[in-house]
Amino acid sequence: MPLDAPTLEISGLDAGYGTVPVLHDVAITVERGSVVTLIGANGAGKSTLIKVIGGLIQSTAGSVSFNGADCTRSRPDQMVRAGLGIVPEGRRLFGEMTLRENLELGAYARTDRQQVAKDFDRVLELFPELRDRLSTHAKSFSGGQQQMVAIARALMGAPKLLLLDEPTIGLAPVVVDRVAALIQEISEFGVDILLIEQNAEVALTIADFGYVLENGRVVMADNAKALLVNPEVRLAYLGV
Amino acid sequence: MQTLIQLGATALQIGAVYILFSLGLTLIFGVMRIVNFVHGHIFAVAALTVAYFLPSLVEGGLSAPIAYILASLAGIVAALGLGALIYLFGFRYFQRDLVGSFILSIGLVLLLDGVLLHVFGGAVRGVPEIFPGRVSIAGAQITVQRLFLCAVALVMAATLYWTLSHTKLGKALRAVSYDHEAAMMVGVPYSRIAFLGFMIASLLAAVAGVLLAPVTIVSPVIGTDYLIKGFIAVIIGGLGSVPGAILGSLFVASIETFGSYYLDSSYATLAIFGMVIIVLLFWPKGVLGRG
Amino acid sequence: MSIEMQSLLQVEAVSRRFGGLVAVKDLDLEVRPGEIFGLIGPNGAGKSTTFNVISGFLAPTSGKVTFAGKALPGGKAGAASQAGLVRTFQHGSYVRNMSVRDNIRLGTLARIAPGNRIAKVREAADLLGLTEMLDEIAGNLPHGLQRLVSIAISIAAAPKLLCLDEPLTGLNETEVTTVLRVLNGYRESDGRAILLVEHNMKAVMKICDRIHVLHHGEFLASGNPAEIQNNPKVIEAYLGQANAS
Amino acid sequence: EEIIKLGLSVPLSGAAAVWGKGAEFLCETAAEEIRESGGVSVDGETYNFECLPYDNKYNAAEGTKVAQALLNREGVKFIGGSLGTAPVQALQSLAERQGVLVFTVAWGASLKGMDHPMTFTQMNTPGEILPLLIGYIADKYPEAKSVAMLNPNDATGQETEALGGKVWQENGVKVASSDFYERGTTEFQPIAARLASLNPAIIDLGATPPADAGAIFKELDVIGWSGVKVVEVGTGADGLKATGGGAAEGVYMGAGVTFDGDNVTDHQKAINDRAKAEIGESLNAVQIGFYDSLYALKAAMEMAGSVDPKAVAEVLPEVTFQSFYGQEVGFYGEELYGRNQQMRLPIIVTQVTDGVLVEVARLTP
Amino acid sequence: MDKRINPGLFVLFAGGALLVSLLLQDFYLRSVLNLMAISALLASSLRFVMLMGELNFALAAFTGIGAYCAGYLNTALGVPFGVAVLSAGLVTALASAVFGAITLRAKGPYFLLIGFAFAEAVRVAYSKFDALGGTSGMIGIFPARALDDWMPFIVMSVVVLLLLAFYIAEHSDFGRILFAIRENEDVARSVGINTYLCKVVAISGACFAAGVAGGLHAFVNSVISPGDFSYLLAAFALAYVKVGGEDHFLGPIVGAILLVALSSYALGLGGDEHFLYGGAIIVAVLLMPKGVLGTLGKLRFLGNPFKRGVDANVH
Ligand SMILES: Nc1ncnc2c1ncn2[C@@H]1O[C@H](COP(=O)(O)OP(=O)(O)OP(=O)(O)O)[C@@H](O)[C@H]1O
Ligand SMILES: Nc1ncnc2c1ncn2[C@@H]1O[C@H](COP(=O)(O)OP(=O)(O)OP(=O)(O)O)[C@@H](O)[C@H]1O
Ligand SMILES: CC(C)C[C@H](N)C(=O)O
Ligand SMILES: [Mg+2]
Ligand SMILES: [Mg+2]
Repeated sequence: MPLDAPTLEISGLDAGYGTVPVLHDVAITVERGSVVTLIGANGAGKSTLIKVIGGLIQSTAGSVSFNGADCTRSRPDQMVRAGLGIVPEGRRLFGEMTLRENLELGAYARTDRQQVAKDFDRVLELFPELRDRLSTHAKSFSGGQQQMVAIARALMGAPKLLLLDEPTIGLAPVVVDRVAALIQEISEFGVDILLIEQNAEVALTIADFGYVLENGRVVMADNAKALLVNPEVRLAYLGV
Repeated sequence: MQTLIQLGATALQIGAVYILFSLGLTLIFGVMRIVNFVHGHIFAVAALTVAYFLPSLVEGGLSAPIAYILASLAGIVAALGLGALIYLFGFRYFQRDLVGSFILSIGLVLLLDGVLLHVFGGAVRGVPEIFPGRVSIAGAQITVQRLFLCAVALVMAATLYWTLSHTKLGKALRAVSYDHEAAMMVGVPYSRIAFLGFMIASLLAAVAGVLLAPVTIVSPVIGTDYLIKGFIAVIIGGLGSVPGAILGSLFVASIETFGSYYLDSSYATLAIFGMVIIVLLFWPKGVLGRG
Repeated sequence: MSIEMQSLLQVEAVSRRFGGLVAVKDLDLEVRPGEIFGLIGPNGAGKSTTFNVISGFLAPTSGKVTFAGKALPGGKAGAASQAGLVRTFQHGSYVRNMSVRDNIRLGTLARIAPGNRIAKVREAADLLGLTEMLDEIAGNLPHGLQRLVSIAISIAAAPKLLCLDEPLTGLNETEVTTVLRVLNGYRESDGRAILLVEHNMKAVMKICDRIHVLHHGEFLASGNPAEIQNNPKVIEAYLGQANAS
Repeated sequence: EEIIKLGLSVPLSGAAAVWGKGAEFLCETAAEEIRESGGVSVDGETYNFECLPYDNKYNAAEGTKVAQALLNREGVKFIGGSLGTAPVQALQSLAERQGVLVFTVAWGASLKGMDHPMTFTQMNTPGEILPLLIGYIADKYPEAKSVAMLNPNDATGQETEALGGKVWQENGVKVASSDFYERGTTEFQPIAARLASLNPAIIDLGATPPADAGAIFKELDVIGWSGVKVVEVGTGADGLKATGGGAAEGVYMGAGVTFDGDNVTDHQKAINDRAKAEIGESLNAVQIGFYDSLYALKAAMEMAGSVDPKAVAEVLPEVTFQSFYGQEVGFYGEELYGRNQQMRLPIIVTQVTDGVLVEVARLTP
Repeated sequence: MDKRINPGLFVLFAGGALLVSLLLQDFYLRSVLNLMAISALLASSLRFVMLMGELNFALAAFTGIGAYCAGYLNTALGVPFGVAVLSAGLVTALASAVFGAITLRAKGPYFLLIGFAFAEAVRVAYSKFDALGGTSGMIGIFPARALDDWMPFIVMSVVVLLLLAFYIAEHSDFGRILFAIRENEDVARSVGINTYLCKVVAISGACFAAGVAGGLHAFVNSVISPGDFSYLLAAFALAYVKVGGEDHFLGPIVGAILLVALSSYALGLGGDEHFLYGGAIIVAVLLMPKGVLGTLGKLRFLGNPFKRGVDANVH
């Protein structure tokens, strides 16, 4: 793997649902060691982009390369094996399986058993409210607890790149803070992150770099700090 | 008292047969959310193949057990081949589509009815007892053949249960059944796992077929009765649950046994159907069913 | 306003357990006509469970729920909603493969006379800014708009008490503002009240008249927004230092 | 030459498919023989038969479709044979309105009698078989004084049971129990247990199909019951042996046909061998009816000098013809059914002896 | 509101069908036409329950109950055709309401398989009643002589009328409720709709039609037997729905016409009929997952209530 290649590089991407196009000529790069955020109004196509990267939707044009390897046509499980982790929109837990099983499945593609066991303990430290509930079925958890499980499950895969689609949805304010801190922390440990957040303020504060998506097109790309003070961005997404 | 023991033993033996059959049904439903009416035909192909090859192998000079093992292998291969075929060209496109897969399976049932009749003829085929002799357990007479069948059923049920609940494969199979996209998002190769699940279920049907060939009436329509009883067993127990399949099978077998003895076989059949409705009144998802 | 209408919804000593877990314990609360009542608390505090119990989707293990002066039978969803208590769900509180129009119309079917339904659908859609999208399939809309559809469905039922479970998640600032405006407008007519569960503190503090905080299924605090925001127990358990005012 | 289409309404799929296949085979065999021997000559014209087998799936709805297709689409005037009470009733109801002649092996009481002048029965039915068969067994085993009966829960089983019970009693044998079971049953242990529980001297499986009967005798054997085994209208030993193995030994049957004994002709043997290759089973009385009906028709057409079904039906009770069984036979049944509409076929009592079916008595009514 | 079938078109179809039923003289074709009409009604009944997401395999049982009811009334009590068929519908509706009230707590595969079991049980039960002719079935169910020549027209009229009722129900608020129940029952309950009651009403409505279809079947065939009402009856009805296209009101009708025509043709093939029929079903569902109508597709004027395809091209 070419060491200098960016973790994720997308160019000229078109995608949609059936005959309805959603994304047009999207180009995005996640550099090594960075947290990148994607902001945009409802329906801009953020989740669609995540689905394309994850391989759940096929693009109609353009390319996606992951760690320097082309993976435009890869299936989700192949992407995960290559080091992708996904916290999808809507959580997508295995409702009839226990918390423990959900977390174990998160590590499905891994073979390093000992490290998996350690990671298991670590994610439970992150979300201590889950600790005593290992044999509870995922569907019995409260909305916010399920969101925590989704994040924890993705972390169990020890990804190199983590796609987070609105990870703080439904979380209590204290937990939102915790997740924000977590993102920064794991980023320091070498996990690259592509983050979608409705709360643009939080997102841009955590991120190094940001893209603004409008109607399926990238209309702005800049340092997160710069975007945070950009008047257009402030008006459209920060409500000030 | 003696009668009760004998009837109890009978119920267990018949229950074992239904268990063998319903394990596959419950697995396919568990993994793919498919109500698979073709299961009976996969079973029938295995049994028919055994009955087809066994006589000529024995005539060829092989001893009965060896001939049986060879014929059984042929039966399992044939059944698995059929399973693979109908999965790859059919069910693959209908996962988690209850109605679509169901109608596909009905189409396959009709088609295979015709095919089996042509290939094997409608006549009943005889399969000699492979393990002759009988034993008496607590005063109940049981043939060795049936005892063997019970043992295999037990082992298979236990293995399947353990596989589903304790192995990585088992977890992947279940994950795929709940949300195949999510399963892929954690790295489960969905299409391979689903195929594997279907093949395991076909294997269960095939094993049931070769084991039952020596104790039942081998003809192309053999699958239907087992299919109906098997489905009743799994709905009573709860679709997708291995313990449920066992429970349901024993329940059906008991009603059948005691009903036939104390009433009349034809009323016993009615009683079985009646019981399903009553059970579901209290457990709309079967006794051990899940979501 | 008569005496018994002093409280629209009265929850007395309600508990609900799931096996060994007590999700809601001895909860007392009261929602009065015309108010917006906030129910907040950490994840898993028992807010959605409370919703399920008062709307009859779950039977309480013990306790009593009185709505508009009548005791509600536990575990019967029909009784509460027909009496005018309509709730939304935390997730997917709409019909995916149906047009927005038909979704909203669904809300009118039990409580609105046939002749008034079309007008009612229009009204709800207008309120939430969905008029343009009436013919879209709800499931194809972006997440934020789907939330608005859920709210429109429940508003179209013209409930006396509107119970919203996290209606603002996934909405952007503009949409949040719209919804808050709609909710404010709604409670101002006819003594209708709103029971709101939400983690968006900015919004909760802005719109609620009174707030009740749950923690591990139990009462933690109650009061007006300012009191809650400065309550150290609430800050500790829920708001976090950073969000304290 | 002219072709006379003979409709066949028989099961060609499902559990009873072998019967239908054999019926088709024998109809074609007879048609071919007749063609080779110069056909049917009526009024200087030569006619030949063509068999049109249609699958009635053993139920009335399909029987109706078949009847419609045969009578109204194919324009068939003669039904060469039909099988299954329910579909035959459907066929008969349409055929009678259109003046079509019907041969059938079905033996529902409702199908026979004065009301059905165009219907003829091409096989022995319980009315013929049971008095002779049961009488024979009662004579042979005078000490056997109780019988337990079992029949499939369908028209055939119900008819057999009704008459069987009566005839056993008339012969001084007490009917200890009489049950029904659903066709398609695969597990016979409980049934066997119940039959054996009364410890009867005789177990009579009535109209139980041979394969089921074999399975039941096998389970009876395991339990340890031994006594006289009867399958009143049992039609063949193959199925019996396939499922019963050694337990089939000694079973008496009333509608079985053996092709092993001395008085079997080469002609019969040859046809049976071909049938075995084609359908996998030895021929039985049900199927043989479909051979005999063609010769009966040929004889009647030639006698009437007409191929009009009404005219043929009128002379049919008078004709005699060479049956598959060897004898020259005609029609009788006036005392029992009010008209001579039943083929006078020999009642052959067979028994499984040393693994083969042996004719033990041939009783001609 | 939603797009509807152009009423003119409906009149055209219905009128055409009625005209054909009047003009057709060939006996065989008349019998096929009767069969098509009855099959279309049964398939539409099945589809109506499918609107709320349940597969009603008890359809076979209820058709049988209707047929036996009409048959018994006619042969044993001399009740004339019209009254017998109507009573068949009512009795069946009542029976299905009881059945639905008990079993509709179960869903999806459970409901499907209970229906299956129920159908098989009822089939065994007929054989236990001598008054119903046991397994040989009932014979001699005839309409008055005067009606004989008019049967195809009468059958067609009854079917058209009931189909119209289904159509109106589907496009009413009741239809919306059924659709909501299928997709998200809780939402419907949360706004005060008694979904359980709606389900029971839907199934008894659908089974009223099935009972009438059974009654017509009895009079058209004049002979019925328990074997006529095995689970295969429901399976074939489902095949009509699927082959025609379940998303569309006309789907079951088109499917019934096509498959009944095919099976009438196949009837001449001896036992190989199943080959052709099974093969046709398989090919149809594999190649046309949305049925013939879904594949013909863009028939805009046919309209499509509520649902427009939501196809995400996911793996
Ligand atoms: N399954 C689908 N079928 C058809 N169109 C869809 C589907 N899912 C989403 N869309 C459409 O694609 C567009 C982009 O949706 P997407 O979910 O990617 O937006 P988003 O930016 O993630 O919005 P949000 O912030 O609300 O989550 C929207 O216009 C939406 O209507
Ligand atoms: N069906 C159930 N079985 C077992 N436990 C349950 C069930 N439903 C809820 N719980 C538990 O009850 C507690 C309360 O859940 P509830 O959904 O009411 O929380 P909440 O306050 O709505 O949280 P959130 O803000 O995350 O939505 C949680 O711990 C949850 O795991
Ligand atoms: C030989 C028989 C079992 C056939 C049966 N009599 C019938 O109904 O056609
Ligand atoms: Mg999104
Ligand atoms: Mg909640």
